[in-house]
Amino acid sequence: MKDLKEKNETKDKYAVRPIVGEKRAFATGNEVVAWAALAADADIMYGYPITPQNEIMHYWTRMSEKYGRGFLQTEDETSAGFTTLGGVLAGRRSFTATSGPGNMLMQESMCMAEMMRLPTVMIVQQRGGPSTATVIYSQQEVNLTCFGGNGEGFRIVYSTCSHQELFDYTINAFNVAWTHRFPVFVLGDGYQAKMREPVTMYDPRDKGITMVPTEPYVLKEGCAGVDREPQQMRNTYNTEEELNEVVEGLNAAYQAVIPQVVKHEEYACEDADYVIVAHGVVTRAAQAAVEYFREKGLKVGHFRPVTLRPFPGEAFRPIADRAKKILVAESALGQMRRIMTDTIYGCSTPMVNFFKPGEGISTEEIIVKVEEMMAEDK
Amino acid sequence: MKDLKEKNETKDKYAVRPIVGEKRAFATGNEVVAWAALAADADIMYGYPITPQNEIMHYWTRMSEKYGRGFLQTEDETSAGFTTLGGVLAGRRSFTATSGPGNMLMQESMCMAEMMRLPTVMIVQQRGGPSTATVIYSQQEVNLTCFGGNGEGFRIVYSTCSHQELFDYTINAFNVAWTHRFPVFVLGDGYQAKMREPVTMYDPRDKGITMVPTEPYVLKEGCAGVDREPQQMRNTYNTEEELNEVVEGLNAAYQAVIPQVVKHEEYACEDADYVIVAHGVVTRAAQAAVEYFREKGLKVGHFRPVTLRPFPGEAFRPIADRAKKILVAESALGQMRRIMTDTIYGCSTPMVNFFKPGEGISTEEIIVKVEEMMAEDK
Amino acid sequence: MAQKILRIVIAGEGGQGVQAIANILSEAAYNKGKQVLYIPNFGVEQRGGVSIAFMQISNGPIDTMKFAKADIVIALSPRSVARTAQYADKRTLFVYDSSNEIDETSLPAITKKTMAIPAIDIVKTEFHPIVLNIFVMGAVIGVTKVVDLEAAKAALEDKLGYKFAKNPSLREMNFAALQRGMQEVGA
Amino acid sequence: MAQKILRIVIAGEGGQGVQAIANILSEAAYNKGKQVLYIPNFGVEQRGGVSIAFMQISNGPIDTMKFAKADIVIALSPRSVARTAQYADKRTLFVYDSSNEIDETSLPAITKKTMAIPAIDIVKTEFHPIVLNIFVMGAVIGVTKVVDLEAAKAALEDKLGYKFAKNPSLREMNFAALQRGMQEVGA
Amino acid sequence: MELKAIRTEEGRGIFTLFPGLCKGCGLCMDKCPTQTLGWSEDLGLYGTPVVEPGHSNKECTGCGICETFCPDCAIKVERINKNT
Amino acid sequence: MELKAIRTEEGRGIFTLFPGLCKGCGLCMDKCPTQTLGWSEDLGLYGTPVVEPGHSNKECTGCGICETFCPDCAIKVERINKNT
Amino acid sequence: MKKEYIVDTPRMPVSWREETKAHKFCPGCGHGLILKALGQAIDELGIQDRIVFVCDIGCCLLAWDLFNTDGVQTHHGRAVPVATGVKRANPDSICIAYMGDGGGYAIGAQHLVNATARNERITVLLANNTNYAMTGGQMAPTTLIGQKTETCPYGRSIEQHGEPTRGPEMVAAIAGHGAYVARGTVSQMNQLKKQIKTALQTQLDGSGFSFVEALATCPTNWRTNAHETWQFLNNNMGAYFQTGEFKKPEEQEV
Amino acid sequence: MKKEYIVDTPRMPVSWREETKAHKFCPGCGHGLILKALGQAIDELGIQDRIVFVCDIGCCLLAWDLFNTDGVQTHHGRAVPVATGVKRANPDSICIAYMGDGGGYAIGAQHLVNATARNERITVLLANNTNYAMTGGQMAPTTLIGQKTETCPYGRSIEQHGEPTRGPEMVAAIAGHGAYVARGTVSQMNQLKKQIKTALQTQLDGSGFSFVEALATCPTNWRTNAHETWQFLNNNMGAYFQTGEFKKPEEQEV
Ligand SMILES: Cc1ncc(C[n+]2csc(CCOP(=O)(O)OP(=O)(O)O)c2C)c(N)n1
Ligand SMILES: Cc1ncc(C[n+]2csc(CCOP(=O)(O)OP(=O)(O)O)c2C)c(N)n1
Ligand code: SF4
Ligand code: SF4
Ligand code: SF4
Ligand code: SF4
Ligand code: SF4
Ligand code: SF4
Ligand SMILES: [Mg+2]
Ligand SMILES: [Mg+2]
Repeated sequence: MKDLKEKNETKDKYAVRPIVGEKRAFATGNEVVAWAALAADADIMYGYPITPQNEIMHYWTRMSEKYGRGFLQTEDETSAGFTTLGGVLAGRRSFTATSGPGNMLMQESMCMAEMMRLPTVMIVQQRGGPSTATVIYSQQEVNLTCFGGNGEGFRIVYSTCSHQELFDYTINAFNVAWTHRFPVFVLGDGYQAKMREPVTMYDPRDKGITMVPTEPYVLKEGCAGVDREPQQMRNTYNTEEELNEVVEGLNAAYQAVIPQVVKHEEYACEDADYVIVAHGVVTRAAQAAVEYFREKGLKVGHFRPVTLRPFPGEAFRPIADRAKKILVAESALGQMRRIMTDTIYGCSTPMVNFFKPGEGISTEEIIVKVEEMMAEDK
Repeated sequence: MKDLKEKNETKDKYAVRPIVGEKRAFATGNEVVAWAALAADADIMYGYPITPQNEIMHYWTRMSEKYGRGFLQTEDETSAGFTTLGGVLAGRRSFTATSGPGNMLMQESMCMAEMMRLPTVMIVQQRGGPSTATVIYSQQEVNLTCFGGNGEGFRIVYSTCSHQELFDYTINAFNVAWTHRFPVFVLGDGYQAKMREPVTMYDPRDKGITMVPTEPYVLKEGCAGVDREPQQMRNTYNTEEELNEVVEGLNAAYQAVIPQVVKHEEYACEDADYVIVAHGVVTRAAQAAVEYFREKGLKVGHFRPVTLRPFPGEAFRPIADRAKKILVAESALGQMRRIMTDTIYGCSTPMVNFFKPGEGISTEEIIVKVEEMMAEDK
Repeated sequence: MAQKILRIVIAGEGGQGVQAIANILSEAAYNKGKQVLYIPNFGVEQRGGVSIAFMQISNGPIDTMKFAKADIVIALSPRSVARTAQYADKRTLFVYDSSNEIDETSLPAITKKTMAIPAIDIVKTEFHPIVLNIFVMGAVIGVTKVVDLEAAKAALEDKLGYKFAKNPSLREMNFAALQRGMQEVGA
Repeated sequence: MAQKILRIVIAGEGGQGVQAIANILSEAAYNKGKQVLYIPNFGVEQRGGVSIAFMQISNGPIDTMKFAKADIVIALSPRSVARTAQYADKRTLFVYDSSNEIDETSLPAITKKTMAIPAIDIVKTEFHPIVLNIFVMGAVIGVTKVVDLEAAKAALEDKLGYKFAKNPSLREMNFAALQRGMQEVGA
Repeated sequence: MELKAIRTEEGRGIFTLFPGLCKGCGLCMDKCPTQTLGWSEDLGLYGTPVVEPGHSNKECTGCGICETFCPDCAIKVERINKNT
Repeated sequence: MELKAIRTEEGRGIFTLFPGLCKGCGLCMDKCPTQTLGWSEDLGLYGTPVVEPGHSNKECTGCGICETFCPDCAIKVERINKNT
Repeated sequence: MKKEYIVDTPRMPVSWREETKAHKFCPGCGHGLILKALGQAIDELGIQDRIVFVCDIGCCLLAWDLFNTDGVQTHHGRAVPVATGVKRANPDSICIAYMGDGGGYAIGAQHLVNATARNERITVLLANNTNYAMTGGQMAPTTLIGQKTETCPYGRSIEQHGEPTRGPEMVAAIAGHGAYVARGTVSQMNQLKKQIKTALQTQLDGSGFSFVEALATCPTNWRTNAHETWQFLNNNMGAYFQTGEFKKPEEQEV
Repeated sequence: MKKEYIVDTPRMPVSWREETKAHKFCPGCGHGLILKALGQAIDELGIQDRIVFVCDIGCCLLAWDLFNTDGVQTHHGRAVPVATGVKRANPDSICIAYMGDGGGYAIGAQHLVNATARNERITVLLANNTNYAMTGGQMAPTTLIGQKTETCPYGRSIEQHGEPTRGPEMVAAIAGHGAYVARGTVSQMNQLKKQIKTALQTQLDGSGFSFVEALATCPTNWRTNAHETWQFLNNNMGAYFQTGEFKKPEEQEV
């Protein structure tokens, strides 16, 4: 606490740079996230333990001391979410991380963040569901993370597939959040959290990335009510009309942000007859499958949404339309599919599901599925 | 408590019938729900106050005393949800009711109910969202109620449009729950909760409806481990494979239930060029609009999903395909639409959105929208 | 839409008994075999705020929960006038209490008819403040004709009978206020 | 898929140091410029359960997080054998510790080769139980050749150097156990 | 902030009441030790009567208790120093 | 439930240990007042040594403390009544 | 008796925001009195420029624009974590979590006891009006035995509902060194203001967590007139809930 | 010294489920000892056929099939409401919520204090092992000052994290008439068993809520050998957490 305070009083807040130049490392995903948050000049983490995200907190507590950052372990995820909002209100780059049941509990605060446009950053390492289920892996938190609680999903969700992306998108999350003032989520999973693979870490400044400056919502310069209007924020409204106006306003702002943040990747989609759609780590298997088929001269492509919310439907639509068949591969029962099909409504290319809720998907399995699709067409 | 115990020991549990024969009434929707739960021989309600569902609890507490039912006001909705599971585990027809932020908090327990197939019944009176928003009305809890937390939405959600339906579907909810052992939700809204309109209440037995008998999950006959295997339930698994098997099992069971519960209504859809899709109270405006157009000889129809989960996509598909245009009217930003479009994937009839998040939709507004659509086609 | 729906808004300060009128009235109409839909306004900041009742009465089904414009608006305080002006348009009969000073600009610009009745004053001088709502109910019945005097009396008897039993003079005063209300609007 | 990926499973009882081997080994491979992906198994009931390390080593990108069948399985206890038999098929080299009594039926039916090494016994008699995992690491290197002896030594030095510094005889024993492990599998 | 006010002098108190703030709750009245407070002809924020001194045979002492217990700061009391 | 067991008699105690239950935590050993418990050659559930009496110059008294503090019920002690 | 119609300036706490007055509470509401005491305490300490006023959901939300200070209105039960989050990120701020008995002792109890345990340097001010007022008068953890509410229409019973929660006593049981815990009442405005001031001073000093429960009136849900309101507050509530200081910063741990 | 290899029947509580033994806890885990005491208490009271054993998430979940009684494993922190729900619906059941210090004092604290306040006729048995064991040893509300965990790697500090939560003391501060509140330790197995038995008897009598905290070992996360394990339990924990009975059913309210 004292550290954080002192740090805030220093002119160059981050005199000690956690990473200088490029740093190659062989690390777990959780470690990578902690380093990324440090590199992004994150000020404070609030959190509650849950597997498989624990080590983010473990690394952060070890390093935060050295680099003058804050940390608070709260009594539950509800509190972790709301304290994170508090950190943002105070104008700090604040973040939290969770998974599964904790993700459910954090939606309450994230809905408030949507309503008040608080730039929270939250890392989700998906585990199996529903309920406590497993601590391992799934893609079953897509709906929850994209649409959360009793609202309309005014948020940005990046689904990562590697440690490099965990690093890049965690840094990016703070900038997107503080630029657009919507909650931003980095959606990983238990595999990414726990596995070790190579990654290149860096100081964003060395890459020409400027961290978007933060700004307090409360206690700006001057005395409230004397030098300036008091900053009073609320999330409760009296009439339907009043609320509708607020929600429509949020929606307009959100729609305006979409083109600036929506993101996808295409792998040999131009002429693809068979298109595999997959996100997160499953994209790696899909990419490998495409390589396999292309080597054989078969026109298989892969479309990968990077942002699940907003979903890159516009980019996908022409690809989907020209394909003969689409394969949707998810470690969930079609949670991404539901978001996707709505954004390409009208497309009539046959779509085949390959859903493995709570379990990993391998290249081989995708190859078999695509081969089945091809066989049907013969 | 004593009452409940005594009641359980009586042979004819419900010697005192709350309703005899048919009873016409002019009541609020909350009152109607409380009566329906009584008529359905519900044993115990667990709840936490939140507008606009409070009066369900108010009526229930007044009447439960007289009819020997139980009531517990818990410390929050998390607890209301989990105590409801406790009631179900004990083999009682247990229910709860909530709205908005409370609905978010109850998803944690509802996910456990999905995992363990506990026949909970929950009434949701939707209010404005996101966040605390308003206490009034919306259709913004559709995604939350249909898909809940970190799972796959193994649940049944009825969207009602009138007091009569609130009564009918509340009774039905207990039977569907105890037949199929999935959580069942009756999705109303603040209007329905607070307004007064005529309704006919009845004892289900007088209508030939048998209440599906309940059964304890724990403390069945005999001594655990002596006379019988102990009943030990869990929601946590060790490996992906184990979980995947469980989830696939749940999914298979759920898919088998779908044809038995999925429900919709059609209004002049057979030859309709313009089809309005709406659920909940908005269906009333849609029905009136259809009447208006049909009187003018215009081919306008209305498709109403009664179950939002499972969504009656199969029934809708041919209607959607033959229509010239579809209008989706929701007091939300397309939450129903997203569920719907996925179930009719491949349909390419142009679809027009009429979304009013958090605000009511009138017949006149729908008429104007349809007329605009018609004008475009000329 | 097939059937004409009568749409009524009644607004007043908390304590003026607006919801009680609406309750009794809508129940009376219901007992007469009408379709009735009544929604009280409810918001977080109702504490000390204006209380509004939205009523719809019809012979056929009622399709819309809330409406943009009413056939009749009755506003019992200056704040209620300001708050309900939005529900008036060219088909609306707008009735307001003129006992208090009203900011003329807060009245709706366009109505079918705007009618000022000194309800509070009449009730204060002729009866007792507690029957203000009954007087207003009379006025509402007078302009809407949704139920007749006898039905209204029966509804009152139903709701307040237990009070009347204890104090029969209360019955007289209520019925008198009811009729006076009807009379005030020319019924 | 373009590049052949070597897939290794190592399993043992908690305390046998399985994750430590996997950590050191994968780091050594990584330092040699390989692509490496290592996931420890983790479940709720890992308390007192079998600990498993899943490793993939390749010259190209690694596309799949978890795999169905491994090229090499090394199981250090009877329970580990039973638990990991599922990862073996006709391309798998299945190595297990034969110091304990093994239920033959728990061994995988089909493998490329099944190899029994009395690891615990060797380590107990020739060294000290604490270097079991280093011995096993030697065996793994022996069969996989993902790194050479020097790289493995360097990795050990890197991880345990601070201990070796305090007690140089420890270094000797570790290196010896490492070589003995390699030798045991015929490398 | 200047508001319409009703200023009454009674006994040792100058009693100022702001009708735009008074909600007519009566809390002040019940607390007044001399019971001099009563309902006025003037109406407050919600059209309910406001309070005023002069309703008792005991006079206002300017003690300020009513001011203290008004939740809406609708009362301001100054004591008149009568040099007694 | 019948399980494989190792039965040792020492001093006034009949010490029965169930290797299929013993996890080798050593809690019993540390609690034994005579310190007679030590690691055995036999292996327990996780391949770790189990405990046995006979590792002290004081003999087992049959007090049963070790049994009490075994979290896994891997020990059963009967006292030998030597009629002294 | 001289009576004049004039214009004058009411005597409100300087830290109150004049433009939003009259405030939104019902006639005779205890929230108004508590926040008057809070306003005076802020004025006397001269800390208006450092205040972050976090209000919970409950009638307390009606105070979201009551002060001339920065503030945030949060979710039901969550004022404590929001205040905690702000304070941890900006230790110079003076964070006040303002909440009801439902928000503090029921849905937010885990936050209250853990903020206490961690000795968060915030001030929690809690209005105990023995019911859930905002939602129309349901039973609260503090509802008195025999008291009728919408969800205990036949009166709270010890057998069914247990005894009313004594919040400050619970908090004091685990409060750390340097913390301040008290209970006041709106019928003792001076004592209440002093308690609130001590609580804020505790935060200013950085000595520990501070908590003041204020017994408050709710004539609307109690359905009481002014006289009965004071009676219920002083006699019924007063008999069960003891006012005073339960823990002071200077006290040593026992 | 005579040594034989035989087959024999171990001496487990009758209410333990033999088929699932050895249980799933680590070597030397205090959970095993607490549940042995619980099993003995159930045996002695002869109530196996009425038990509903609700376990929380935390290492306690590993006990989901430990007993030969019916049971449910629920979510982290939610054992208390599940047990409450069962009990309210079936007052003949004997409901035990078994949980850790994280589940009870952190994420489930609102349930614990409100079940206490409502005097729910259930028994809560809580293992205090000063850390979040299941998730790999993070700081818990009970972590001792100076104790290192994964989330306070430099040791818990009073300044940053406050003092360790004294649960039974907190619960006793608001426990109602007829309730039972105690703290035991696995190093005093007889006392612990007696406390658990009294707690269950309290439930059997329907007299009130019952709560027993048991100081428990966690050698895995403490990274201690057997000797250090007992040392830490008895000396470090024992110095801060006082064992004994904090409230007994027969006591009158003070
Ligand atoms: C999660 C959630 N549950 C329930 C509610 C509804 N709710 C709003 S205020 C309130 C109770 C307020 O009572 P209290 O905290 O005592 O404050 P008071 O209104 O009495 O001052 C409740 C239950 C809500 N807004 N959010
Ligand atoms: C909502 C939620 N948050 C977090 C977790 C992760 N989690 C599982 S057990 C546990 C802590 C357990 O600690 P404690 O209750 O003390 O039990 P112990 O394992 O120490 O016996 C946590 C945080 C979870 N399962 N659910
Ligand atoms: S100042 Fe004192 S005496 Fe005068 S009116 Fe107020 S309370 Fe009564
Ligand atoms: S206390 Fe204040 S608001 Fe209430 S009646 Fe007196 S002056 Fe008016
Ligand atoms: S019975 Fe007593 S003396 Fe014998 S081994 Fe056990 S603890 Fe030691
Ligand atoms: S306490 Fe039990 S498990 Fe531990 S070493 Fe002794 S006998 Fe084995
Ligand atoms: S309902 Fe009660 S607490 Fe709420 S504003 Fe009115 S008087 Fe105050
Ligand atoms: S981690 Fe600790 S609490 Fe959990 S089972 Fe192992 S020793 Fe017991
Ligand atoms: Mg309250
Ligand atoms: Mg613990």
